[in-house]
Amino acid sequence: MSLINSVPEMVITTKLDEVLNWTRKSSVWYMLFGLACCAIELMQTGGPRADLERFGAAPRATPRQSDMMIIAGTLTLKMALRTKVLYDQMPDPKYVISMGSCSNCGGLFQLAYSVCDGVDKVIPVDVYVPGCPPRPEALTEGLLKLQEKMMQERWLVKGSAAQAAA
Amino acid sequence: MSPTEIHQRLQDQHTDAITSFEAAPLDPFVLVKPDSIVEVCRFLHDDPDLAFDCLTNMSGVDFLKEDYIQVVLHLYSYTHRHAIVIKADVSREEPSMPSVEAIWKAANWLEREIYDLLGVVFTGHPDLRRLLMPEDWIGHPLRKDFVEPEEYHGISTRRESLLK
Amino acid sequence: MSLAGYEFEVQRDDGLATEEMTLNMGPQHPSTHGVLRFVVKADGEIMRTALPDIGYLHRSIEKISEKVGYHGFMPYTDRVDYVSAMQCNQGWAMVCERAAGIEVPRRGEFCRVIACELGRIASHLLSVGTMVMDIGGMTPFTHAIREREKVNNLLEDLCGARLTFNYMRIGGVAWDLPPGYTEQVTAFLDQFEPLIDEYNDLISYNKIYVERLANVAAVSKEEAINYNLVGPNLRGCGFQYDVRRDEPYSIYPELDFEVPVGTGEVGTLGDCFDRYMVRIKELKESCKIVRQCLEMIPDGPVLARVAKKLKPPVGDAHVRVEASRGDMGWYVVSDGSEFPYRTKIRTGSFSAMSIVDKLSRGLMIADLIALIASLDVVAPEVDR
Amino acid sequence: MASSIGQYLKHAKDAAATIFEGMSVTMSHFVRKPYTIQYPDRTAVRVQDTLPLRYRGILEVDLEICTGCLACERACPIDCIVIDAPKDKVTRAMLLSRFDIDIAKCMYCGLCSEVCPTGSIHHTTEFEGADYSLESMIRRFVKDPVLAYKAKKGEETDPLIAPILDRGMEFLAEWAEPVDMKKYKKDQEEAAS
Amino acid sequence: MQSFIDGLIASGVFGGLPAEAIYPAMMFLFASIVVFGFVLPLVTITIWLERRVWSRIQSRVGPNRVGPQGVLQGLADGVKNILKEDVVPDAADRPLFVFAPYLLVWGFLATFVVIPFSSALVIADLNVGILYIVAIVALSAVGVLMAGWASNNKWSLLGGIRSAAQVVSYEIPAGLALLPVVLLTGTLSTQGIIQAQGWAPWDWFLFHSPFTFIAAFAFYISALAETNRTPFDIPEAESELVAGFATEYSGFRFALFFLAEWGSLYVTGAIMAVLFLGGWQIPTGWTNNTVVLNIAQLTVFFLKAYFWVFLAMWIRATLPRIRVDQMMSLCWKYLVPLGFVNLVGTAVWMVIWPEGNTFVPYLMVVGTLALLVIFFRRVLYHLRRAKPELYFNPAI
Repeated sequence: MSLINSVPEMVITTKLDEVLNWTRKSSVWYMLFGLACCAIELMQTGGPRADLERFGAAPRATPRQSDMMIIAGTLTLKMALRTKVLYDQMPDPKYVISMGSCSNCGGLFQLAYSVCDGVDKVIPVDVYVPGCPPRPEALTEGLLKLQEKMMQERWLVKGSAAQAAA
Repeated sequence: MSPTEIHQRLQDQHTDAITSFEAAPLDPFVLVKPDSIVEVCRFLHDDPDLAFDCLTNMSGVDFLKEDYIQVVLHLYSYTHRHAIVIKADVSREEPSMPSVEAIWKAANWLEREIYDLLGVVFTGHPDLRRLLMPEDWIGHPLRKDFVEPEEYHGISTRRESLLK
Repeated sequence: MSLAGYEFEVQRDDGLATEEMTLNMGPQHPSTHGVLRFVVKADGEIMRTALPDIGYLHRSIEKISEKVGYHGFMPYTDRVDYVSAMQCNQGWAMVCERAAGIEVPRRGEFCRVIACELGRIASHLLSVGTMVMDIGGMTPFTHAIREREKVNNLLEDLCGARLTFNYMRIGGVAWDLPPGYTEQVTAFLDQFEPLIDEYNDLISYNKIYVERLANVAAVSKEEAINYNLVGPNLRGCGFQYDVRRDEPYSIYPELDFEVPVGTGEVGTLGDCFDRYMVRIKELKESCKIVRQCLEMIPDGPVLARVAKKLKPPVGDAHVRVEASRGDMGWYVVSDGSEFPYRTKIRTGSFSAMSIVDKLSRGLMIADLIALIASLDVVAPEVDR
Repeated sequence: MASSIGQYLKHAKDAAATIFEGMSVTMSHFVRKPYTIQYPDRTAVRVQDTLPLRYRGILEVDLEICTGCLACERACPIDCIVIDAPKDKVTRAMLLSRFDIDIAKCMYCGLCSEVCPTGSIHHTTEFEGADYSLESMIRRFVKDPVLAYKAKKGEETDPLIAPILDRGMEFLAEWAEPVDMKKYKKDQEEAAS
Repeated sequence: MQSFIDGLIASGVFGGLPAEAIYPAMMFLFASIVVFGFVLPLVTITIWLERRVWSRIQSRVGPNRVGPQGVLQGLADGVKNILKEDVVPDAADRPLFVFAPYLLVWGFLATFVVIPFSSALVIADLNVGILYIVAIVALSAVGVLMAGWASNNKWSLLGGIRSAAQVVSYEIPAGLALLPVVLLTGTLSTQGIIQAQGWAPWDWFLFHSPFTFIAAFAFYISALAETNRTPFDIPEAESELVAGFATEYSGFRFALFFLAEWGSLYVTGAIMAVLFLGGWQIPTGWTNNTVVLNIAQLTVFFLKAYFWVFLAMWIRATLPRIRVDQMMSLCWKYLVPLGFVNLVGTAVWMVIWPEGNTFVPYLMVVGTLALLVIFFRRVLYHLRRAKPELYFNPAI
């Protein structure tokens, strides 16, 4: 990116940014990573009712090819360490949707001894989706929110690339 | 066979092993000395009139005030369609009792779970490791005096409510 | 190999020595149905062992019950087995009712059974769907999910949630059937029953599918009982036992339904295909039960008045419920206070998981997937 | 596997026949309509409007009819509702100064709305609440402290409050009415005899 | 192609440039056009089509937001993948890891050299065309194995090994299934094979005799296996091996895998069209304009190839995955013997009817039509049984 970064800050880079963001947002491949109850709704979101693939979001089995990780369900302490590893395996730019109360903040399992209260303790989260579990449309809305966020990113404009990567 | 009859039959064979029998509760149970649990269970499993071929449930209950851990076995016979509850009390300080894994394979994981969550050591168990909690977890969470650790591998287990 | 942590082994040795390959299947793996991990020792494609490592979804539900009270624990039971939460609701309600001696209105029992059987349809649909997905067919999975969505819609009309119902209360159910529900459910059943046949045409007897499942991981009846396999897994071995029929509870004795068993129609008795087929047949039986219930349902109240702070007498109670994954044991110890002293849930998946190690020896890696899918393991039910 | 030629051919025939059948099923789906609900923009009706009244979506509070009884706060097993309702020392009236619900934490179980005497706190059919931070997901219903509602004897007469109370009662009516089983049985027996 | 350039030179477009300079330059230009102007759009459209076909069968809508009806989906996927971070795992064998995807892409792109899109549009009409394809496709096996090995991931390794076993095994039935056609035409040149057929179905080799009919499907099955398509997608079996040989690949390199997979799918269809469906053959005599003729031929060829591509998509949406040992037994116990039977049968056929039987092709066409009728009757039956349809939400 260093070469492109030397391009002066111009309208054209902003436009180009928009095109790049557009490709990114139109092809959000999410990792097949279900943890608990929300995983069923995640499956159903990929199913005929909500059909996340309309927005170009296809499931991938491996973190290496995914752009987005949907933390669907309760994150236990035992699993939290693995989740971190999986997140690290994803190539940049990567996004995280925290789906449901449990991964937002522990939800109803805050009382538990073995649950990591909130996935944001382990990895950064971009969008939180409420619900226990969120219905497929709610997750779709979460994806749309994430797309909005993606469109606002500036990769080519000086300095912000490093900022966004951080 | 009714629980009373089952107890009678058990009493005839293993008098020393049985501490008491309660017929009044919802699920009548036989309280057994932990050391002789294997012979009692072996008899219950092998005797053709009893034929308890299935261990449906096995749980541990930590009685903090009374200072013992109770291991509860729910037995069921598919052959005769009758059930009985076997209980055994072990001390809280050094909880230990023989394993019934050799009789019912189902006990393998159930015992591991009780070991994991309550710390009861089942002697003679082929593979007594933690089942649910991570290997490096400290303490047995289902004990009544278990204190939740502050953090695990750098992940804090507390979370302040945003409402407070 | 250690089961504790995430290891990264770099295998770069010289020479041509052969060695067993240790594969970590999971915790994130597309076909482990949630977070399970198998430590597979394989010689090429053949497995020596597949040790399950569970607990990645251990959410300490049993401990939480000691903190939230009898009524407050009801939402948590949904999460024990989220795929068929209704039966978990029923299990908890029944064990509390038994411990505290509460009677449920008759209409309430009917509502429960209708909800449970719809839940069973939803659960089995997911089970057979994911099974095909694990074998590699994507379309049958989506078709199953599509029908499941319709059941979810029905349950949503009934109790306002798609997955975590929290429908039942100690003493009955929280919502009566909505107006026009009978017609709605009948319309669904009418269009669903032919689709089971379509599903069979599409995939069940497909040659590739049958070849993948037949003769794989057969369980004998004795072995199944010794390992305490329950529900469809037990019936898949040809042993006709159903808690609903043999230890009847609720209104099941009044209903007329079959208990399908495995027949070994394409291979050995008790193989993966038999377990799969039992579920397909149970779908039809559940439809039958729902139809009967809708016909027989009486008028009246659905919920008995129960103390806000329920305090069952000192003692313990154990009930068994036929959940979608089989006989589910609920055990509650009461110390006379408003909080349960100890709750223990013995689930079907737990014992099903414990047999995986034994069954997996000598199978191929692809068969392990079929085996797990055919046992219909749901991770939170194993870990709770 | 194929021990004889007959069996060998049978395998091939089975494979061809079942694949043929399966392909015909999938082919038939080309002419069936897709089932997808094209949320959010390509639907005739908002998805929210098609959900049943019982649907347990995001919680909402009608402060006009909140009695400040704190039943919901107590019923919640996970403390995701916080209500501050101090009693005004002078007027002896209850003043609602805070009514916060953390929708990120809520488990949408309905235990709170079940115990509400007026249907003030209820689940809506709304499910859209995704946001970029957890702080913004807290719903703060009290802007300025308001007086708690006091149930009147008889009909509600205030034209502002009456429709809201009616709506609340509609929500309440969805819930099953608990009966005293002993009394109910006695009544039944009497009716039978 | 050569005649095309010759024609251009003759028309004097290049002025006085020497022919030795024109040939390589034109070849290079043409190859670039083929890759960037033809293969890339082709692959993106194929991916989009596959996803739509698949969605349709699954009662879904499929990608429809990116561009009109989602046609730009493949483009977005591709550009996004190129922009992703380039990850090479620490434990990977770096040179091999980096090189493997190129090998795979090379393997399928090189086959475009001999595929005749029309009577004039062929890069090189090699006299060993078919042999060349069989040889060059094997490169992809090396690529996959290399990718699997270099990733130093056990899933990848298993995937690579499976793929190697699969491709090596299925080369044999594929080769055997080609032979009847070669036997019939006596040439290995792709243009030669097409010219030996006619535009009408009964002139196609598919319906030449029962043996070629079976050979066509044997070849198709083998080709599916060689391109790792369902039901033979065991090297990348998602539910078993995570993503098989591609597990550790991300970004641009993964996009190359993607490209190769769908590209080779088209190649499969094209070879099927060449060998058994009469390639670009259209009724002659209705036009003398070379350009119009070539475009018509191109269209016909394209449609024929896409029929097989569509069939592969449809099969993928229908069938589950075969197990690795069953895949082997299918190859060695069923397809290889069948291949020999076809070969010998065709030879005998040629001895009996050296000019081809005049009656059998018509019979075969009619038989196929009858089969189609039965098929669509089943489809109707399924449609009727599924009624009445119940939607989630009648209002929507």
